[in-house]
Amino acid sequence: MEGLLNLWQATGVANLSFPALSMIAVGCGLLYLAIAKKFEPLLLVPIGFGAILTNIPVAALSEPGGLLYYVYYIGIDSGIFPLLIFMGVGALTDFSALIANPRMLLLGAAAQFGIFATLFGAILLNFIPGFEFTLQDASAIAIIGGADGPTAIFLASKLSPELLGAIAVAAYSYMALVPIIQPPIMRWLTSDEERSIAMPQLRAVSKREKILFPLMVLALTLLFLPAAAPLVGMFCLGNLMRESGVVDRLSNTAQNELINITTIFLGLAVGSKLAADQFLTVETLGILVLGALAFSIGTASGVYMAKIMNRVSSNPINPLVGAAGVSAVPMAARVVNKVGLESNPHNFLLMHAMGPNVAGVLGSAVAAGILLALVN
Amino acid sequence: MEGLLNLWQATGVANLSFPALSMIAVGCGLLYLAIAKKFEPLLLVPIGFGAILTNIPVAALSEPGGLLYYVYYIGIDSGIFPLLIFMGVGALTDFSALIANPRMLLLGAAAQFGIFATLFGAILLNFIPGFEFTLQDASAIAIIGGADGPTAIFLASKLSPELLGAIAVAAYSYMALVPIIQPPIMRWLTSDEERSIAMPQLRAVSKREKILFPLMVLALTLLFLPAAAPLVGMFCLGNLMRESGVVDRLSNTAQNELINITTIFLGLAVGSKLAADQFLTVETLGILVLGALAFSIGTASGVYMAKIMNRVSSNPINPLVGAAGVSAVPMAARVVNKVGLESNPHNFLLMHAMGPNVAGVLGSAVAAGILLALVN
Amino acid sequence: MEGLLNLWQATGVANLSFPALSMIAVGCGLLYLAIAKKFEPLLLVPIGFGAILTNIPVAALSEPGGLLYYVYYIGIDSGIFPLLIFMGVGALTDFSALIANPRMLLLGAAAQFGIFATLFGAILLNFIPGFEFTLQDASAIAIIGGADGPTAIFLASKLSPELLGAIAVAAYSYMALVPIIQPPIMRWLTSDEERSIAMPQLRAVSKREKILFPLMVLALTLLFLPAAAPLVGMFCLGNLMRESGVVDRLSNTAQNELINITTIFLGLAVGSKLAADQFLTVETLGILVLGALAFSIGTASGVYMAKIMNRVSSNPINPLVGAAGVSAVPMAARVVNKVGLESNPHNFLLMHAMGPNVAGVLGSAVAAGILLALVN
Amino acid sequence: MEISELLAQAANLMLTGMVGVFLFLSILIFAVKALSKFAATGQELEQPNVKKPSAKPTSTGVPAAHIAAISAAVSQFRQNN
Amino acid sequence: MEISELLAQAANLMLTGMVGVFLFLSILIFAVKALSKFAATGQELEQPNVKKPSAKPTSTGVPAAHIAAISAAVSQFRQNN
Amino acid sequence: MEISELLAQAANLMLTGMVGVFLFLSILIFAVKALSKFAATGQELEQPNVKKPSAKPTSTGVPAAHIAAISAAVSQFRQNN
Ligand code: NA
Ligand code: NA
Ligand code: NA
Repeated sequence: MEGLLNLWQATGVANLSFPALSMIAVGCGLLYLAIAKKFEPLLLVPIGFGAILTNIPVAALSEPGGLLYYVYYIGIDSGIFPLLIFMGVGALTDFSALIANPRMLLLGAAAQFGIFATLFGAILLNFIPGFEFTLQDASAIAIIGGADGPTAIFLASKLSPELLGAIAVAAYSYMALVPIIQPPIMRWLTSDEERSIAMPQLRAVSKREKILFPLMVLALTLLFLPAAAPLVGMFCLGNLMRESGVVDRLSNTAQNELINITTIFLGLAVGSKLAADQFLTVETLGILVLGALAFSIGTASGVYMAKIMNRVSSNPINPLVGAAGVSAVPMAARVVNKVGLESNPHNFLLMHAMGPNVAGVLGSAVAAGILLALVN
Repeated sequence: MEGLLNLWQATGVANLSFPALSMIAVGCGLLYLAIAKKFEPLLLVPIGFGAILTNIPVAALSEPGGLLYYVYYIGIDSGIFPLLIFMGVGALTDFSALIANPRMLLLGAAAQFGIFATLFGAILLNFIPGFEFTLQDASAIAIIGGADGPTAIFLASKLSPELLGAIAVAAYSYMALVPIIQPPIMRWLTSDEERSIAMPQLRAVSKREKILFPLMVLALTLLFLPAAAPLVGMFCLGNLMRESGVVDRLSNTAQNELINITTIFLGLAVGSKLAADQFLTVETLGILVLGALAFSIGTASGVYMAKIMNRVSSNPINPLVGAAGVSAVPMAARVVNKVGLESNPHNFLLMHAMGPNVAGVLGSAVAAGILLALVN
Repeated sequence: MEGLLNLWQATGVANLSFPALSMIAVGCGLLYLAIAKKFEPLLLVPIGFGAILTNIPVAALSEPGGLLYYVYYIGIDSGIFPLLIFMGVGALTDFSALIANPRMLLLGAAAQFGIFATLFGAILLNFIPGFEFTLQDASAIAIIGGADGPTAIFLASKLSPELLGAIAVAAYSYMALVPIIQPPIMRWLTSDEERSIAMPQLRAVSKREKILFPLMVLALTLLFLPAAAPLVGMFCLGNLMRESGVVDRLSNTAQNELINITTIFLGLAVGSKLAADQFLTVETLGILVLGALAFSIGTASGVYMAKIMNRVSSNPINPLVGAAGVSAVPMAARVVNKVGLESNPHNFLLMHAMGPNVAGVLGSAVAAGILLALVN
Repeated sequence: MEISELLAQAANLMLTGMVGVFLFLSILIFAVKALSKFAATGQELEQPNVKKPSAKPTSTGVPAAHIAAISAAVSQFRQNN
Repeated sequence: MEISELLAQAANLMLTGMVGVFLFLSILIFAVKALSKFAATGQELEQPNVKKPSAKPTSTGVPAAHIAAISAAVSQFRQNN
Repeated sequence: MEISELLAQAANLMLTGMVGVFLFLSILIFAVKALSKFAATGQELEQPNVKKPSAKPTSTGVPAAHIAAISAAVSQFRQNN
């Protein structure tokens, strides 16, 4: 009997708290979105599961000696996992569309206004009692507007690790919601005529250009923004392995097994930061609101920039492609294509949107570097 | 000449001890069983090789700074490797047969009597001079009866790390010997008539059931046995990745590259615990005897439980399938099928035995959780 | 304005030093050789990129907390990465040609004279002011003559970590230059008649021999040179996994994903040792000269040994195959084949050269073991 | 500690453990049955034994020989039933 | 720290950040254009949208459905242009 | 330490090392020969140069070009002998 009593006292029922239960519900919600709604499942399945695991009472999976503790400290605290993901993403990215039309980089730059405006907004929130965001916190939150998971996780782990869970969840959730968030903004800011603009076909790009492109990006980073070197460097390494054509076995491994293994652990580690005491706070609410704001402003800035460029440029630019500047590769480019087809069923914008789309990845890595250089 | 003398003094011949040589012979024996007899080669090849490496004099591979030392402390002492294996096994497991016929869980429960009876037996051995097993030791030894390698390694690393080598070797050896150990017990406890019983075809199982099953197992673990959460949780994560259908690239990596890499290192690390001074003891002899006992009792309890269920149930149950409750997936289920065919050449029991077989995996994880909760 | 000033002060332009810039140029040079000239790209791409990354000012990627720092300390300082590469190479190596004609081992032994002569040469260099090589340094430099990347990295990390970058770069560069370095030496030391010698076809080798071969090599290492056990042991484990035929999934993973992942990180970590203050020294110049010397002496010794054997043996031996004894698998064997075809267009030496080629791998691992035993 | 005391603890553990295992897995039986009722509200059904096609069908962690044996058994099973 | 002071810093950061991002990416535009001129000195050209055949075409990190959608769009694009 | 002393040590190391390497590999020659005799007691023979079929034949750690070259050489070798 004593044994059964001891066993009872070791059960979860006897140790469950309401906050932990709420966070387990949040984890289940993420799993639901991932599995039933197919929202960024590659990340939300491990994050949601990690959220459940970390909130299981008694098991202490996120405390020293627990699996999630090790995974977090080895992979996130050190910055290693987001950098490996970035290397894999680099190996998966084709910059042809951007090299063929480099002006698209301006759209990737404009969309980063979502980040910096949100940074200001996060500090504004401090006027509301209960919010006390530092500049570090505000920067880490604002990077959600970069629409780039690994960049957000890397920056948050450096600037504001206690907000990492909420920031990562917001980033991936809004990336999944791109098809819902962006179209109304895009339609609101553009006329049907603008949305129908056809763009000239892209020129062919040589192998040499594709090999030298990542090296040039690295050179500029080295010269002008070395704080972005870890992120941009690993991204460029992945892309160079892809384009060089001489290390295909390394490139394939970076695109497949290595990124898969890292994704599982990264997701679990991010989920482990969804502990009740860290997530069930008024800050999380603020982060969710600010994240949505960041995405919206970024989309709008991209579209506006494209409208301006269309006016001053001789080559027509469909303003919709500006929305792809937030990155969220390749979802945002697909959304552009879809909204464009509504106005002109013969106008396929997908490849034209890939340029600003990958420019947005560089843009937010650059923005992260600036924040690291100035705020850290 | 002085150089050659120094070189001679650094040779193994000049430093070999008889115990180390015996353990190298044990390692060669494991390699022989693995390669020539195909006994669980995936584990016994790296374990056997690790046993040889760790006993090479002078090289000090298992001492601080040596490769096997790092592998053991990073992977086993932390519990990470068995948990990753369990995730992979979860991603490889199909629970359809169990969901279609959940009563089979009772067989998986009954077979765990092998564990708890052996625990008692290990303490009984203390009456023999030379044995001084603590409750921790006894629990770690008893888990061999769970017929589940990663569970045994995980529990032993927590409760009784100095016995880990012998326990892991016993567990994998007896799992390989299932086709030899189980059939006589199964035939002895059943009549030819019982062994000929045909079971009704299993119903179809929906995708939704298969997705929700791992989540439900996790929920029960959370509520009633959080000490089992690391093992059961990683198992359920693997199974959810498999069944959700939205993260196939993660599931494939967990089933293949990740489990392969982990298996190589896990095996080497287990082998590194086969050092002469730890293995060549009277305790090892006791562990080997108790392990065989545990397997036999588990098999018998499963069969008995199935006989009882057959009597009280309206649906016929072939008592042989109870033997599969010890897990040892999928070997035990195949043995059931083979023994069944001897009595009734038209009665294919394989799928019916898969239910208790995977139930046995859950059962021994639950038993491990109970031991962790009460003995640790 | 203040912000932009701060940002300027954080740029690379404001922090660049000439030495760092030179090392970045070295990194670009390695990338050029790898991509445009296809010189050992699997290693030189990550090494070259790592060299650039480590010399980026401000970013501090190789200082505590930086990615390259972690990768170096986890993988190279511990010796783990070269050992994993060696396991993979073992799983990729077919010893049939050597088992069929074991006398070829003498060629693999003779070619190691490149190592030991260079060791003497490195100490001789101390007469030139500016050089102060210890015996440890000299041994680590000399191992370049082994023409085996992981062996060189493993030994250098143990004996002379501050020279590791230059040693690894020299080793891989000269391995890539084998088709340029070796042929003149081979032609100079042999007559056209000797180069035309045809060798008898190799006998068939049984599966049992191939399985027992790695175990026998391990046994001899255990008995006579346990200091070589880490290197030889992991090599033999890989080869045993390959030949045993019972763990193909482990063997495939060791040959593919595991070696690829390790190669990326090993390369980056080696590159991280190409920091300006460590590489731009007169020692590096010495290392490059000694490395070329080591390769040349190794080639010559192999050829001479083959000439001697041809004279005393009843079976004809083409002296060219001696050059393959330096290892550099499979490049050196291909060079032998090519030079042989020039003298006798019907004489294919490739398979005959594979014997000394893989013997050279064993030979340099044995030499490394001797140096570890006597110099460490 | 006295062996007799250890034995008492081991006996207690044996009892508690078996009760715990049976309790846990019995609750799971009811949970699975409830799940099946819940899921029965109209979903596409799959055959329980049909393995879903996998990207790498040859490497499923269990020895290939076992898989071959299982497949053979399943196909025979279908022919005979 | 006073919120007003923080706000000033945030505004400054906003300005500096956007200027920095635009500067960096504008330099990149010129660099890419220079690169293209340099590379135009006779090299085999590839179609920008043609994916190079990969050893494992099905696992490219983006969901397969996306790839299918993109491929469909590309082929339609070609037919319509 | 004096250079001359270091030189003496290096010379000693050179001698010891070469003797050690030759001893080790010579013993291995005898061991392999013994092994071959032992193994000759009736086993299925394989051609020494026939690579066993691998699950992933294209990724064997050596550049594909090398493999192609080796394969070509081997097939030529067979035709010519
Ligand atoms: Na972005
Ligand atoms: Na079990
Ligand atoms: Na060598």
